[in-house]
Amino acid sequence: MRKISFLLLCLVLIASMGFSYSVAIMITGEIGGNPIYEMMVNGAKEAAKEAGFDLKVVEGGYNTAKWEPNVISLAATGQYDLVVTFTEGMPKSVEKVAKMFPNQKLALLDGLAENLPNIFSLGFKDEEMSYLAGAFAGMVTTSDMPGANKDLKVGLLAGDIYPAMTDRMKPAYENGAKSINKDIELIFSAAGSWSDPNKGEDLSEAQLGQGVDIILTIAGGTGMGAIEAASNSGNYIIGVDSNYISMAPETILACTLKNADIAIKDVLIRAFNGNLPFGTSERWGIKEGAIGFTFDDPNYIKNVPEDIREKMLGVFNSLKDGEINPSD
Amino acid sequence: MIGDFLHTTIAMMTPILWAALGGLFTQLGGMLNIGLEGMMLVSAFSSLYTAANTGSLLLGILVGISSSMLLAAIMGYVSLNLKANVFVVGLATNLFASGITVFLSSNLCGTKGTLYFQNAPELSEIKIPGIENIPILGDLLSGYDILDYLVFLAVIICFIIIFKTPYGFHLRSVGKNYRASVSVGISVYKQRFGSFLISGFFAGIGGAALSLPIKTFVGGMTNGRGWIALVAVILGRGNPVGVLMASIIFGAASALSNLFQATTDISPKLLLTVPFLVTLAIMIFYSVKRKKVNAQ
Amino acid sequence: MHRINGLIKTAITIGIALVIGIIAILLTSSEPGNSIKQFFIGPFSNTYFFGNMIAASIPLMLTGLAASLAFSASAFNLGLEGQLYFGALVGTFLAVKMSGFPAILAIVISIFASALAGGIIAGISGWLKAKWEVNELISSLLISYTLVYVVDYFLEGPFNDPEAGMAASPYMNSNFMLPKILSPSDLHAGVFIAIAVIIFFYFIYKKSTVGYEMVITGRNRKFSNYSGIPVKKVIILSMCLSGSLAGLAGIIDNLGIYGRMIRGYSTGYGWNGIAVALIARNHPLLVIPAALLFAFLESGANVASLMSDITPEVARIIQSVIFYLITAEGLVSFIGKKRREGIKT
Amino acid sequence: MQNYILEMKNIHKIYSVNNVTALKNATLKLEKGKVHALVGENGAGKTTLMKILYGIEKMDSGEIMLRGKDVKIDNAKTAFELGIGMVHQHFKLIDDFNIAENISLGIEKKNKYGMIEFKKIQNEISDLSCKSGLDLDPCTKVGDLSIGEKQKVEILRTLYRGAEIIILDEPTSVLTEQEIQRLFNTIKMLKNQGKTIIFISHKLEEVKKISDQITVLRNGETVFTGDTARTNIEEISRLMVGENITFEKLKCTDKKGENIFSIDELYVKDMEDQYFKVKGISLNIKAGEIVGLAGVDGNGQKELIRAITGLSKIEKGSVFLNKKNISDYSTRMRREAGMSYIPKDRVMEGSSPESNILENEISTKYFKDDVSKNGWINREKSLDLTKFLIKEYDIKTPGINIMVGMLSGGNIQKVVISRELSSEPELLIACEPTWGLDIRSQKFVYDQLEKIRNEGKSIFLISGNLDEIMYLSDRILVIFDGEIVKNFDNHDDLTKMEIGKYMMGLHIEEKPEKECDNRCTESTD
Repeated sequence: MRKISFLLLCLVLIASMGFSYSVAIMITGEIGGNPIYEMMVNGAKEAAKEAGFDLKVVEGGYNTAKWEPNVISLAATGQYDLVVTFTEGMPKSVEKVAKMFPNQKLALLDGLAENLPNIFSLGFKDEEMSYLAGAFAGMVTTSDMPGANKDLKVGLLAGDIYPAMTDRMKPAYENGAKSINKDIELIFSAAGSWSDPNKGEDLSEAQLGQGVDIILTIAGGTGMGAIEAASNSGNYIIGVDSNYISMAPETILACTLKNADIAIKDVLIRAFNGNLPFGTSERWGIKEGAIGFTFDDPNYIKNVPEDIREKMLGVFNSLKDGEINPSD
Repeated sequence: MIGDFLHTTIAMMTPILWAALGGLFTQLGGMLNIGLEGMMLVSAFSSLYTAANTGSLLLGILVGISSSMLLAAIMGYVSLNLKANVFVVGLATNLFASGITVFLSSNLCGTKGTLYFQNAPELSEIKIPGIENIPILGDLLSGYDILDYLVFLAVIICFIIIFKTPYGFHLRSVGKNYRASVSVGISVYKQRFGSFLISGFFAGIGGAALSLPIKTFVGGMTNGRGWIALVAVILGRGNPVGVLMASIIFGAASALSNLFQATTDISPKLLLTVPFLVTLAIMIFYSVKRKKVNAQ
Repeated sequence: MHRINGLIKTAITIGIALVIGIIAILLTSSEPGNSIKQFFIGPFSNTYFFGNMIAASIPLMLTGLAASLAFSASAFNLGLEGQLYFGALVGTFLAVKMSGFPAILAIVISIFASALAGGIIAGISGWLKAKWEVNELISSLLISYTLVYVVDYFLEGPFNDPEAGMAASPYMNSNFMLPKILSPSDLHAGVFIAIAVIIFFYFIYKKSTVGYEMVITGRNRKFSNYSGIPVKKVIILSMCLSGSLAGLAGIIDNLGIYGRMIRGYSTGYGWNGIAVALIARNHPLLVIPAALLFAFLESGANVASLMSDITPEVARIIQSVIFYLITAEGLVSFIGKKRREGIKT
Repeated sequence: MQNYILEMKNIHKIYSVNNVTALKNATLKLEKGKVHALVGENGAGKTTLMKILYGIEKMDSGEIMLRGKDVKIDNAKTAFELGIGMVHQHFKLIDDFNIAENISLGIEKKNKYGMIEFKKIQNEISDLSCKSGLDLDPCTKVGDLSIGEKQKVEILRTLYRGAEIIILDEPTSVLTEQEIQRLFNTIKMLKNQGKTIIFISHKLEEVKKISDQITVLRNGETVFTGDTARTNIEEISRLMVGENITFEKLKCTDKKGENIFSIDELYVKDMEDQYFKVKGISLNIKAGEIVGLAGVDGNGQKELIRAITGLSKIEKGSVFLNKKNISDYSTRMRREAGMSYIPKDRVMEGSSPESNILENEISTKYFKDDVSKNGWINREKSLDLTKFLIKEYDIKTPGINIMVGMLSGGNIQKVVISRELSSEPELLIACEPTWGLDIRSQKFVYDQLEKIRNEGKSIFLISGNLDEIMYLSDRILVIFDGEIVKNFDNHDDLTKMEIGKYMMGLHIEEKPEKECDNRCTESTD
């Protein structure tokens, strides 16, 4: 009974809304310490500016368990035409909310939900990103670049351990590296925190001490320490998500890009225009322009030997055309 | 490998040791300083921000120390003058620090995210000529930044302050038996407030030692180091040398855990428990031994 | 008379702390009116937020009681966080594995297993203290840190639900969930369990021989020894009870709200429980209002960040300002003194 | 007009906490170089008056004149700058610090770098300790000292701080006969050096012996001041309490029964578990017998009692109660077997000051059927018991819910004794049962002990007060260096000096006077 009256209240609220379109974004975490969310928010802001809709950004905090109630709360207000949230941990929550509030439109990015009529979801092909990084790492560690050594070891520094990391990103990175030389060994470390650069530095130093010469950092703020460690020892880093080579051009050789800003902007504009296909999901990778690589970066061109750059372009195109399956 | 291990141990422990030296003073005055974490965090931000904008490391460190001491003074004022529970005030300090640093970061630097100041002056590593190339010893003694070296001097200075100067003497007396201290005209308030300020001073350097060498600030980057410092304080039993030993134990265990991450297939998560388990084991070992020695 | 005076004093102190919190909002918000409204009235504005607030207070009541129980026997249990988290893992694991069991049985077993697990963990610190004089404050803290990682390990690997997409356990049978109150909010029947437990322990504390032993030992250990009270057993027991309550606090959210265990869901329950106990001045019954106050501040911050321009960091600043002053016994007399001085000059 | 070094006139003080008038019109006038006794019952206001003089308490009205000048003393620091030093009844010493550190705390000598010169301080203190006859090694940790030695440290501290007026708050209440003799020598020496001494006591014989002048306080009022030589004990005693109280030596009874309690070759180590403090003690106590244990503090009494009561481990030997070997029993089991114990420290060990009277009264029997059932304490039964004990033992309290710490010393002791006796023990161990009590309370304790002895119970009395031991005991054992060195029957012609000889170990060999050399042998830290 209460439930029904509550929903009625929501309906009344929706009915009383003005005409302006409004979107709420519930960030699964905090903007601080997570560059991908910063990109997402920027993309959303651009879309809001171009299309002219209201945008509300809510930071869900680091307590994973509080994210779902936040989405429910946003839906319950009935003030928003679309509620957006992120990550592969949220499909169940989004589905639950969609069932609780059948009139609330929901979008999930960076994760795939069941195709309920009021959900649109968009996932990224993270494995393509990791595979690219793995292939690049393999080429560097087998090269005669000044920071590369004879040990066939590449590193991966993760902020924490989560299914997408263990199930897709880590294996794809390893596959990428092994596609260059199957004897390449992966050394994996996890800091247990996305915001502890000092721990990142110590872990990276331990990896470098074991003969690793290039590290992929998927570790948020923690990864900053890896850059410092690698630059002190003259070794290399691969960045993820956005291009921050300029931070340490000698050390960060390349970044794999996840154009989350483009994706969210596209989704929001489509939703505003009324042509976002709710009830479906999409999966974006290199082909869709969501995954990229810093081929054009002048420092990349300057610091990475031409043969590696050419080979990388080949790998990139093969992935794009589906000739390579990064997952095996 | 041994060299790397020793080097990491020292580099790892110094920020903790700085903060622990701070916590030692409040402990001697009879109070548990839960706010070390917050003091470190505030200083990590303010020292780096200042250093990056003025180009002066010294100024950065000084501002870091000042901000941490300001927080310590608030803690002292609220707990001593307003008689609030020092534990709750400590938790408030940590909460405040985690909020204010991100708030300032977003207002001053336009981002709540990772702050990296490429052009900030670097707290660079000092290579000691001659020693630098000796195996193991070179790793152990050379190649740290100035704050790493200074912390050992600080241990000695703290030792002198605590055991040789009237201030330390009075502070210890307050911690042991404040009624007796009052009866000879010692002000408990002044001693304790002073210990908060000193606490802030050292925790401030600890915070700067986190952010300056990597020119990076991330919200919450202290990640529990203030708590570990507190553990070191209690294990150190009121003596800076004891605090040093406790910090070394923790540093070595952490270095070991990092090494295992790079050399074994054991789950990284389980390896993260190594520093805590080792510290616990050593603590139990000493307690048992103490009891056994007494029993003989 | 003294007690009533104390309560009024506490109420005034909390009032002042809240006013200063409002000032903090005025300084940081661009729409202060709305922010203040959302922060302080938001949790009461509809049954959903209200229910969530009460739901958030449930584990705090239990951890607050856990902390106050240990403190009153002068055993410093700083490991609530780990005891709670580990207890929850054990209880959730059993609940998931007992899928075919009758609901009542499964719930009871799962609750008892959690309490037992938390109790054993805390009991280790108590035992180390009694046997070897190992500082229980540090040992419980270190064990707690260790357990958090160990539990995370299980949630990421051996006890992970591959479909969850995050570090979380599989769901338990939905029949095992405690009945909801004020749906769709999180509020569940666990609130009655928590209050019943608090009242039960209040009686234990006030009326039982065990409670008497703990109180007397907490006040004067030498006297207890002299009187023949088994002090070592009391210390171990009080740590055990404290840990069991933490374990109970851990499982109650999983049975009441999530239906599974999510990594990090309990972050801060342990520390906040200690704060709750201190605000309640270790009185078992006062733990209830103290936990509600705490939950109010948490959900106020949450509502404000949903409904106004208060961001998480600003919410933390406001909360911290209130925490600074919430136990400030000298605040009332300080203000009073200032006023008297003002009249004089 | 006479020339006084110090005058306290018309001092008024009301404690706001409980609205008790502590002092009204109290007056005290001191002449330089004299020993001035301040006497009165417990609660007469002696300590309050002295706290006001020492700046720890504030007076409501009145004036203090030092050397003819008005002074305002609002903290201890001012007091000591004015040359007033106080030796508190409860010592204000830090156990973890050594003697030199305790004495110099707050007035450290610094070198030009601001460092404390502990070496110099130690030398000064050992010089001073030789000069003043208070021989102490400045490097000893205070926690390791006996009570008598701690008191010396306190006196030495006032001297080191240059005190001209020294307040001794009930200094003899904690000392043995020999130690009292030494204290009196010290006092005389200080007097000869021109110091003015305020000697607080309620033991009139001592007052008569040591003081030049006397002031009597009753209920916060000065009722008499005059030269000691012109007074007599009876008169002062009447002024103090309004009636005569005297003690007579207990008559031995013939109703001695069987051995109730015996110890066989007992060995016990010290608290740090390092060396033996009790070295093969055997003794037995019959039903209806009071056995007194005399000895200088620190000769193993503490360890013996702790081992008997189950608070410390027995290394070797056995303890029997009612023919049962109770050596392995816990404290509770021993109490169950019929043992009761009045400890020396009634505030920290014998009671829980933060708990109310009821909670204190039931601490040894809360688990018994008298007050609880199935683990739940029966409020009514325990209330009845407490009310009964309050009445029976005449405990003066505003109510049952009063914290025991708020009661006077004598009433706290009554709480302890009532609890211990109400369990109807076969054996009562009584340690310094009248420590710091006034005459009236002392009399009460003696009456209680006599009563239960006459009921056929055994009492083991441990006291540093030889008078007490001689008043009460049927037999007197002397402990020296962890051994029982003598067993006296308490004849009428037994003298204190005779017992004292054994207490000091002089029966073994005549030791030469110890030479005064207290230079530190080890450094601090």
